This record gives sequence, C-alpha cells and structure tokens, in this order.
Amino acid sequence: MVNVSLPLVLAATDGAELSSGGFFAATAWIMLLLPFVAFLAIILVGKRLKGLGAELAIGAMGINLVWASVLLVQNMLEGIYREVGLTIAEIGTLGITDQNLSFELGFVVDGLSIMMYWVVAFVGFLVFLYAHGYMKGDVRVPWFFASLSLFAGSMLVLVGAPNLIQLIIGWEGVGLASYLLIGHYWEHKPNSDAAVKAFMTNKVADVGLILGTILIGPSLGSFRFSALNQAAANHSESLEGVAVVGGLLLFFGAMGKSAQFPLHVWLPDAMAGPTPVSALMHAATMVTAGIYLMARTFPLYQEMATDARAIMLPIAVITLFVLGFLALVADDLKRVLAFSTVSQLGYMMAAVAAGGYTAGLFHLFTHAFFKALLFLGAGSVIHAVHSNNMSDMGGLRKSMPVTFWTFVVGAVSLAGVIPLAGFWSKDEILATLGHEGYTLFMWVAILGAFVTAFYMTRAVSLTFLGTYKGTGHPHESPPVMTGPLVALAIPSVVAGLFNIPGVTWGPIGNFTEWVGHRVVPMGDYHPKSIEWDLAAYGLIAAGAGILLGWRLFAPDAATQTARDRLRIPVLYPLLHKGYYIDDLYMKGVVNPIKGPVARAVDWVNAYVIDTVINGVGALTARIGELVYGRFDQQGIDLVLNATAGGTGWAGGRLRLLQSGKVRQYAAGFVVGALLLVIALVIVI
Amino acid sequence: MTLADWIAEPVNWAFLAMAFPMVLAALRVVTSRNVVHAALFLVLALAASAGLFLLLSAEFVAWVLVLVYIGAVVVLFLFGIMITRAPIGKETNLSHKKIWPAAVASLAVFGVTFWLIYELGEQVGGFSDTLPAVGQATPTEILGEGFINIYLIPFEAVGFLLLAALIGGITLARKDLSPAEEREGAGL
Amino acid sequence: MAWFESVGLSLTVFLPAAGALALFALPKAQENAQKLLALVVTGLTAVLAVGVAANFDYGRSERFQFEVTESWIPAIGARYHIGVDGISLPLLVLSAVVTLLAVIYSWDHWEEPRNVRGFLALMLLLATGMNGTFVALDLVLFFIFFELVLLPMYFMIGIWGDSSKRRIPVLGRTVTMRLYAAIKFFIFTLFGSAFMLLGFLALYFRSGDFLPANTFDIPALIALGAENAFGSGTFAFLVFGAMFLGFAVKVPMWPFHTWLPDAHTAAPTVGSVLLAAILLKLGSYAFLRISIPILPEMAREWAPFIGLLAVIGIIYGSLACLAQTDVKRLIAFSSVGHMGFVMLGIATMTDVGFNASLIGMVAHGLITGLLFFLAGSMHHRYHTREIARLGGNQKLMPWMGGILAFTAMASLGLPGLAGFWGEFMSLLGAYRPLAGLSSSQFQTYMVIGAIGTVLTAGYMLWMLQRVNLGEPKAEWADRSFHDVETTEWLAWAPLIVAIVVIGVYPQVILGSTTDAVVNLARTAFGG
Amino acid sequence: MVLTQFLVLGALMFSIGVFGLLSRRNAVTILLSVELMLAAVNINLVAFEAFWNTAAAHGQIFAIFVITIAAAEVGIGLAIILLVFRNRASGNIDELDLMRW
Repeated sequence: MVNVSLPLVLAATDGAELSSGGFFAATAWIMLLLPFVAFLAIILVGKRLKGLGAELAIGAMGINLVWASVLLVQNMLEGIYREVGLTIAEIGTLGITDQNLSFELGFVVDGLSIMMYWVVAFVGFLVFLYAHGYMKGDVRVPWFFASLSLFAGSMLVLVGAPNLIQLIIGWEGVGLASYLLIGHYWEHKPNSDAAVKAFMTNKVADVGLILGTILIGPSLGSFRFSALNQAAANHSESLEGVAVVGGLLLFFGAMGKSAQFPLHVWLPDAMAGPTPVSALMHAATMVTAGIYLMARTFPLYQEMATDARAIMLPIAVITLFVLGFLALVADDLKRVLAFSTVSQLGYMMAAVAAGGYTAGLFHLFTHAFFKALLFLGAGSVIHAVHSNNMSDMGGLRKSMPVTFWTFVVGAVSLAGVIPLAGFWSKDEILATLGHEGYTLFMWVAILGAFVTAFYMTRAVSLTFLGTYKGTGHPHESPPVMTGPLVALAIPSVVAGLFNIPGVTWGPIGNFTEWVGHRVVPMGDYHPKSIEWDLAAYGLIAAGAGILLGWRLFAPDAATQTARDRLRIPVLYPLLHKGYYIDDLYMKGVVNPIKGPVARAVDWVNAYVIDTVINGVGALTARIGELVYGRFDQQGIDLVLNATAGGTGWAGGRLRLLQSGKVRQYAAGFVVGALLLVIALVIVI
Repeated sequence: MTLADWIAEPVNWAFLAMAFPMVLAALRVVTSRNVVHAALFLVLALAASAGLFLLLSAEFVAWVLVLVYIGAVVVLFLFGIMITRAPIGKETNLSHKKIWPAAVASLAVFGVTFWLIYELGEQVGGFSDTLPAVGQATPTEILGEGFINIYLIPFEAVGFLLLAALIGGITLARKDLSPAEEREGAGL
Repeated sequence: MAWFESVGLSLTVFLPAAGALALFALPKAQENAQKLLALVVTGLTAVLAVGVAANFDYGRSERFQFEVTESWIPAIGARYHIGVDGISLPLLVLSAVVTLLAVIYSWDHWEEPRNVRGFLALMLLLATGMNGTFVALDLVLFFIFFELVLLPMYFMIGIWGDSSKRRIPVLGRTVTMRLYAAIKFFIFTLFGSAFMLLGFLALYFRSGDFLPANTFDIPALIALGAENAFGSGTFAFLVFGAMFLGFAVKVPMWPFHTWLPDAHTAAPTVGSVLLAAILLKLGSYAFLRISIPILPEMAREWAPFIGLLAVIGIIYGSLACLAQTDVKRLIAFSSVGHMGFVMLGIATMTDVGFNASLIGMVAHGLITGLLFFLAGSMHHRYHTREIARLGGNQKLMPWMGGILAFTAMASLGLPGLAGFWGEFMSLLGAYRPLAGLSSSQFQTYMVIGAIGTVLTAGYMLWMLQRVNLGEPKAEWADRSFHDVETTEWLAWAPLIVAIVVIGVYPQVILGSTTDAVVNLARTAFGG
Repeated sequence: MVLTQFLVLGALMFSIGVFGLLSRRNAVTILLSVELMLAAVNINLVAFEAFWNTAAAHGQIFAIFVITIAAAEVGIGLAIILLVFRNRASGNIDELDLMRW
C-alpha cells in the first residue's frame, strides 16, 4: 500500500540538470505537516499557553520559513525537482485500464512550488507575528491562531500537491479555513453571512475543479500533474476531447478561489474577518490558489486547451478592468483593497491565460508583498481608529508615521511606479499581452493601471492626508505590528529587480529561471529585454491616475467634497452595488432555492408522496374493513343470518340518514319535493 | 304581449313598485344578522304582498293578511324573540358558515319552478294575456258563501286546528311545575 | 486460531442475541449490571469483528472467508452459510463498532419510559440482525436477518420515540409521531420485503434448471449469474424489479424514502443512530451482494433508472433539507441525499462506483451517526429541536458546537474527511459508466450530482449558521449547559477519529473493498 | 298585468324562503323563512284566482286557509322554540339532534 514514487529525476527544459535536492527537499513534507500539528496542538493546549497558542503558530511558520528559504536559495543555485507520492487509495479500474486508479498524497518540490512555499511561509510568518499584536485581548485567540495555521497548512498542502486529488484537499481546506476566519466574529450575523457566502461561492467553483479532475484523471489514468503536463506537452491522444472542457472546468474552479468575475462576490465581503486574515488571504493563501492551479497545469492550456483562452482571457480582463472601478466608491478601506486585489488577480489570470506563465507568477510574487503590506497597514490604521471607514480617518500621517510611509510604499508599488516591484511585474504582463497579439486587452490593462493608481491615491489621501475626522487619539501601533510592515516594505520595493527582462543576477539567476525549473517545457513567453514604449505607457497611466487622484482628493481630504463629486448619478449606485451582481445571485438564485423551491419540495414530500403512501395505507385499511365487515363477518354467516344481518346492516346504514340535523332533513325535503315535481311534470 | 306594452301599463309600475321592495325585504329576512330586523323585514314583505292582493282585486284577503299576519303573527314573533331572549343585536351565529348548499338548493327550486311555469304556460296558454278579473273587487259575500257552502268541512277543520293550536301552544309553553307549584296553581 | 476461523463469525452474529437473552436473567432493578452486561457483550462483539478484520486475508479479499456452511433446513435446501469478503467486512466492523458506541452513549441517556433492560435487549437483538445480514450467504438466512432488524427498531421507535402529535396533511388525521412513524417504517419496509422474498423464491425455483437442486445459496447463484444464466428476459426483469423494490425501500431511494424522515425524527437518539448508520446500508449492500452479481444483465438494464432515482434523491433531499425546521428531520433528509450518492455509485456499475458506494456507506454511517448523536444530545439539553429556537450553540457549548461543525463539514463532503470520497468517486464513476450504458446520460447525472454537493454545502452551512453561530437566544442566554460529557466523548471520539482517518487514508476501507469490487465488476460484466 | 309576472315573483319568493330555511340555524329565523314561503304560495293562489276568475273565488278562500294555518303553525312553532330554549338556553337548531340514531 505504501508506494513512494520517485518517478522523475530529469533534465530541465532548458537543458540544465535538475537535482533532486538535498535533505531539505526530501523532507519538504515537514512544511506541509507542521501547520496541522500546530493546529491540533493549539486546539488541545493553546488556552493554557502564555501566548494563547500564537507562539505555536508563529513557531511552526518560522520553521517553515527556514525550510522554504533554504529551498529557495537551493533552487536559485541549482534547479530542484522532486516528487513524492504515497498511495492513499486504490479505487478500481473503471474497466478501462488493467491497473487500479489510485489516489496519492505527497509533495512536489520544484521551482513553482518552492516559490509558493516561500511566499506562504514568508507572508504567513509576518502576518502571524503581526496578528499576535493585533489580536491581543480579542475573543478566542487560540482558535484564531489554530485557524490561521489550518489556513496556511491547507495552502501548503495545495501548493505542494503533486496531483489533483491532493490539490482538491488543500483547496477545500483553504476554503474551510477561510470560512472559519471570515466568520471569526460569528456572533454577528453579517459576519457569518460573509463566511457562508465565501464558502458557498467557492463550493460552486469547486464543482468545476472536481468535475475537471474527474474528466482528466480517468482519461489519463492518473491524477498526477506531471502526467497531465507531460501528456499535454506531447499532445497525447488520451487528452483529446477532454482538454478544452477539462481545462475550462479547472479554470472555473480557479475563478472561484481567485475571485474572477462573476465569482468575485465573496471577496469583498470576506473583509468581515480580522485584518490579518485579509492580509493572508489576499497575499499568500486562498486567492493565489487559482493562479497557482493555472500555472501548475500551464502546459495543458499552452499546448492543448488553447481554445479555452477565448473564454479565460475575456473573463480575466473584465475582472481586472471592470471590477477595479468598484474600489473607487468604497468607503471601507479594506474593501478598497479587496477590490484592488480582485483587479490585480485579473492581471495575473490574464497573463497566465495569454501564455505568460512567468509574468503571471511574477505579479503574484510581487503582489503578495505589497498587498500584504497594504492590508497590514490598513489593519494598523483600523487598530488605531477603531473603524474601517475612511470617513472616520484622515490626517493620520503625523500620528502614525511608520504605517503611513510603509503604506505609501505599498500603494506606489501597486500603482506601478518605476522602480518599485509592482511596476516590473505589471509591465511584464503588458508585454506578454502585447506580444501574444492581444493588443486590445493590453490597452484595457493599461487603462486598468490608471484606475489602480487613481483609487490608491484616493485611499492614501483620505486616510492619511488632511485632518483627522474620527474621535479619540490615534497612535502608532506597537513594534510587533510595525515590524512586519517594514519587513514587507523592503521586498515591495526591491522584488521587482529579480525579473528585469534580460538581467540575471550572477549565480542566482532571475525569477524566470527559478519558476522555470519544471520538468515539462513551459513554452511560455517572457520578455528578453525591457520594452520601453510599453513601460512608458504604463507609467503614463499610473502617473495620470496618481495626478488625478491627488488633484481630486488630496486638497480637500478634510472636507470630502471630492467624494461627493464622485457621486455621479446612475454610475455611483451601479458601482456602489457592485454592478448588482450580488443582488442577482441572492434574489435570483439563492433566495428562491432557500425559499419557494425548497418549500415546494417539502410540500411535495408531505402532500404528494406521503399522501400516496398514507392514502394507500388508509385505503388498505378500508378495504380490510370491508373485507372483514362484509365478506368475512357477513359472508360466512350469510346463510344463517341473511335476513337479520341484512336488515340490521341496512338499518345501520339508513340510520345514518337520521342525523338529527334539521337542516339536513329540510334539505332532503326540498330536494325530494323538487324531484317529485320534476317527475310529475315529466310523467304528465 | 311585448315588454314595451307591459311597461306601458301604469298598473305594472305599481306592481314593480311593490314587487321590488318585496324581494329585497325577503332577501333581508333570510340574510339579516339581527333577528328583530328579520322579523320587521318580513312585515315589509307581507305588506307588499298585501298590496299585490289589492292589485289583484282580492281586497278581503289583503286585509286579512294585514290583520292576521302583520297584526298578530309578527307580534307573536316579536314576543317569541323576546321571550327566548334571542340576542336582539347582531349575531354571527344566526346562519350557517356554509351557505352554498342552501344557495344551490334555492336556485334549483327557482329553476325548477321557473321551468314549470314555462311548461304550464305552454300547455295551458293565456299566461301572458291581461288578467281578466282585475278591476272589480271580489265581493266578500262570495267568499263567505264559499266558506260555509263548498268549504264548510275544511272550515270547521281549520277552526278545530286553531283550537288545538291554542291548547297545544299553552301546554307547550307553560312551565313544568313541581307538584307543589301545581297545587298552588302557580302556572296559571 | 483455527477455532476463530470456524466460529468467530458466528459468534459475532449471535453473541448479541445471547446477551439479549442473558439480560433477562438479571433482575429488572439492577440497571448497572444490565448496562455492564450489554457493554461487555457489544464490546466483545466489536473485538470479534475487529478480530475478523485483523485475520482477514486482504490479498484475496474477493473470496469469502471465515466461511461456515452447515445444513439447516434440508427440506428447502436452505443452509446456514455465512462468510465475509471485502465488500461486507467494513460494514460488519462498522455495525459492531457503532453498536458498541451506541451502548456507551446510552449509559446515561435514557428516554422515557425508562426501561433499561428492554431497550438494551432490543439493541442487542438489532445488532444480531445487522451483523447477520452482512455475513449471510444464503437467501433465506439473509431474508431472516434482514427482517429481524425491523422488529427491535419498530419497538424502539414505538415505545421510546417522540410522543408529540402531528397532523398528517391531506389525510387530516392527527397522529402520535412515534406510533405513526413506527408503523410506517414497519409496513413500508415489509411491503418492499414481500417483493424481495418473491424475487428470492423465483431465483430459487429457477436455479433448479441449471443446478442439480434448487438452491438459496448466494455464492452458487452468483456463479450462475456470472454465466448470465438467468438471462435478460421478462423473468429476470421481474425478479430484479421485485428485489429492487425491497432494497430501494430500505436504502431508501426516492420516492420510497418518506418513511425515513418520520422514523428518524421520531426514533430515540440511539435508534436514529443505528437506523442511519447501519440499517440504511442493508439495502445498498444487498444491491452489491445479491442483485448485481446474480442478475448482471438486468442490473445493466436498470442502471439508468437507478441512477435517475439516485440523482433525483440527491437534489430532492438537499432541497427538502433547506425547508426543514427541525434539526433531526434535516439530518434525516440529508441521508436521502447522501444515499443518493451511494446509489449513483452503484448505478454506474463500475468498480469505482461500487467502491464509492461502499466507502460512502461507511462514511455516511459514521458521519450521520455522529450527527444524530449530536442532535440527540442537543435535544437532551435544549428540549427542543426547532432550528429557529436554537442559536449561539457554539457559545453555550463550545465543544459540542465544534463537533457539530466538524461533522457538518464532513457531511457536506469536505475533502480530507470521510464524506468526500464517496461523493467524488461516485461522480468519477458516473463520468465513465459501464460500457454499454449511455455516457452522456450518466455524465448528466454527474453534473446534477455535483450541483447536489453545492446544495448539500448550502443546507449544512445554513443549519450551522442558525444553530451554532450568532448570539444565544434570550431563552437560553442565562442558562448554563453541560458541554460534552464523558460518555458522549467516549461514544463520539472513535467516530471523529475514524472520519479523519478514512478521510486522509481511505485505503483503510478501500484496501478491503477494491479487489472485491473489481472482481465483482469483472465477473458480472466481463472485461 | 299578466299571470306570469306573479308566478315568477312567487317562485322567487319561494326560493328565497328555501334559501333561508336551509341557511339559517336560528329557529326563529327559520320560521320567518317558512312564512316567506307561505306568502309566496298566497301570491300564487290569488294570482291564479285572478287568472281563472272562478265564480266562487276558490283561490282566495284557499289563501285565507293558508293564512290561518300559518298562524296556527307560528303559534305552535314558537311554543316549541320557547320550550326548547327553556331547556337548552339556545335557539340553535343544530344543537337539537336528540332525535337521532
């Protein structure tokens, strides 16, 4: 039963040798398991610990960070590939193969997964640390850290998955943990509603993932990604016919997790959770899962399911452009950031869908830093002013300098200003779109960059500039919270340098090489040199956005007339309501199913099926009575008691007429008289 | 006789002037929620029918109706209502909840009767001719002769019936007395 | 261990019945002694069942092991023939273990009227019936065990069940829940069983055409089935249909399910648990044991129909759940949906589908059993099962709420917990049904089933939200409740552990079943 | 004036009386309905008398008989109602079902 498979020790796509890694690669499973151990330990003993379990979660994440960092460096120096699987089930043959299909658990260590391990561990570690400060005095701290560990652990299981089955396990584990964390303050119904919404939206999308797995697995005879990618690269016959549909189904799954239009609805509501959760969810775990899945199965889309792009790309572009506008009208600072994440996920998905494996992943990489930074900064502000709304903020620049400056770094990076991280990754996406011939989408993406810059400037202005509009005295957060901010600000600035087109950093190479250490050739495009014209367009868009935002919001951040100026009729309510998509889902689908449809089914059960059953029962009982009463009791004694019995029976029946009800008598009289009259007339 | 001719006769207006209130009053008799009102509506209906009798030259019958019915029977009713302490005001319990069987039956009665009138009219004829005897009042003399000549025995029988009703009414309505009360003659 | 080979299985079956008799040797007043005896007996039974599993040769799980065959009623050729193979083994162990847990739970949870001896005796008798059904290899024996479970359950529901009144729609009669439910359960199941017996008799008389003598022996009939001896004519059609009725009522499949919500809701906690965990499996197990291998051609012909009823059950059960206001009734309806997945797996007529149904049965037994335990314990504390009146359970009883949430997650098929594999594999099977069945039809079933998983998640989360989350309602706010008690922990912990273990390592079940179902699919359908 | 109009009126009154008879549950109101029916009959009798125009005025004589008998009927009926009310404290005839099987 135990079947550790090491099927592939191979050459990389570019001919370089891939090593199987050393001790750290062989024991990478520790990373996958540690958070779960922490989860259990916190549940069991967390309450009794001094840090209420936070130390266990942080410790586990710290060890993970060490592991991941070592692997990261190893992978920079020499490509690593290792895949290990443990069979957890042999499920039968489906009558199509001689061998049993099997489910496996295991881990894969390659450039892609190492990058993700590191991002999850790094961001996770910092967020956990931050949360230790943020959640002081909160309800259920142990449970919170247990859920955070579960969250990170599930994500690691997901990114470490060598096959679709384990991916599904991690995938829904992430969904579960997000449900628990979003609903952390479940005493209030809106929060639990948001949690349920997140879970349900993801569950809908998971149907796609599960069906996609079902389509691809049996066709391939294996659920392994390596087998899938190899088959796709070879244009294997076994995938003919299922590639496009299967690919689209997997993409549908990714749409849910990565909040692509129109399944993005859960993400803004997910702000109901504590801020560290948002940071983790938006930067490292959860939403990147969809992008990761697309990257993991990239050869399928690149080689065989190319037709699927016709659907994937528009969805991604709609997401990045149309949903970005929603950030313009939000008053809740976290919602602004949430819509910005949706929009950025659109960028990543657009890149991957257009064939830019590296570009999408690189944006995921840089985005993880600055978005975590922005969320943690927002958390710091919220911690200080006790409100999520920007209308209660303003003028925090002086009282919260560290938060302010790090937040600005994150915002500028997100806006895509050279030479910060966001610029380089976004530029690469634009280049990919342009190169693959999606010129229109490229321009839309540039416009999207303008919108991004605009709403980030608005957010910064309303939060930090002008004068303070709330009550109380906001003050800078403790070091345990500002520390992670600084730690995240650094990669938000410099991370972009690792993938400047055409630049390699000596022995460690560049990002393209790191994530390119895969067994199966990617065949993707990544620019070899900087395309200055595109960079210029991007910069102009970003600059224009910042200028416009500055012009509109910075001067009167105190009076907020600008916000009112943005309340354009028709457009404002449309944006404010998120294009009414939520209403459509709730009123069009969820409520009817919960209400009328469910009640109708229940009615059918009680009134139709049960009535038939009860009716048959009652009828049988009546037949029994008749059989007993007439045939048995009277039939047998018929000969003897014919006269008496018959008379008695008739009397018994006739006496029913003697109800004693005057009205019935009167009615009978009337009816009888009528009949007599009719008879009389007819006879005469 | 066409409808236009019929309308042209003034006496028919008089008929309608009495028939409509009569039907309406009759309807109120059977639907009113107040027993006293019902009884008073009956008075109205009967008065209208007395008027009709006058139109039909049956003067004696009309006055008998007024005297006996309106003067005596309805008063009796009102006494009955009061004695039985039936609620004088509105009462929901007066009619059945389900009235449609009654409605159906009464419609059926009306339908059959109507059909009967039609059939009879066909067979007998002359139903739509102007009534001959209208105009001159029937002399009470004829009625008196009829009672003591042709209908003597029924007349006696009715008298006997009235006596029986009188005695029966007293017997039924008086209280059952205990023997002691009987001796004291309390019931009288 | 030769003695164990020969009598181990029989002991597993009849020890509980012997225990039930022994209970009556104890005075009525000595409740503790009765409980202890029941505990020892069911404990021993569970140990025996585990012993069978431990001594089972998994290398040849497609063969019947621990076989015992003795002459029993020579006049009709019925034999005392029992044995286990990979298909029945997990169910046997499940049955024995769940019964043990039910006795543990009963330790301090008694329904009125209190009659410890009677209740325990019925439970032990039930155990004999359930274990016996899973090991019987003779149709007469099978039928007797199959029917034997009705009686104790009937009395459990009828005596200790919910005594509230309920008005039956349309019929317009007001009934006492427990009497109505008990009678409905009994009559309904018996109705199906009558047809089932007809089918058995038909097989018996027809078997003489191919064998020297008429036989009720299941392996012998399976061997005939492998040669497709009963053909695909009207005879086989009717026989399959008759047995289908019997088994489908027991599963229950839509639209024969209406006894289930009533029986579950009315039954005492332990009764609901055993009903959900074991009794429902008798029907689906019988499909795998009897219908399919003996009449494979007919199984193929009936498969689309079975699949259709299964997916209707999935959607229907889930939608009905959304409308429920009573926790227990909601769980009961969820069984309709989950058993829909089990039957969908069977309907695909593939080894993966059979596996799906088996692991689905075990998972459903564990999960729904636990859910009913929880519902019972909550009813015990709140004295109500109205969802609308509950709320904030997580705050009042953190452990209870946590376990409820865990179980609900397992029930909605969270990967990594036991419930997922059954759903996933039956969908997998539906994607590639048996050759000769319409793939597009089954793929439609697959998609509908997948939508059903969303609905399942919906009602479970909604239920959780209303019961567990939020602030406690005013009527409970000032009250304090006992959180999970010792006996409850003892009864539930094994289930929780099993749910996780099966979820992470399904091979514990599939290791036993896979070879058996692969062999079943091969012998039945060739290839 | 023609015969038909009186006959139809009589039929209408009679039907209304039937309706009251069947729909009322208070004994007094039932008696009232009966009176309506009798009045309808009287209208018919008198109208037929006018139609045939007999010398002895049979119709009117009959009408007077009807009135007389109706008076007797009301007397007895009210006496019964009075008696029942005294015993039962109710004028609701639905409750008077002693004379049943």
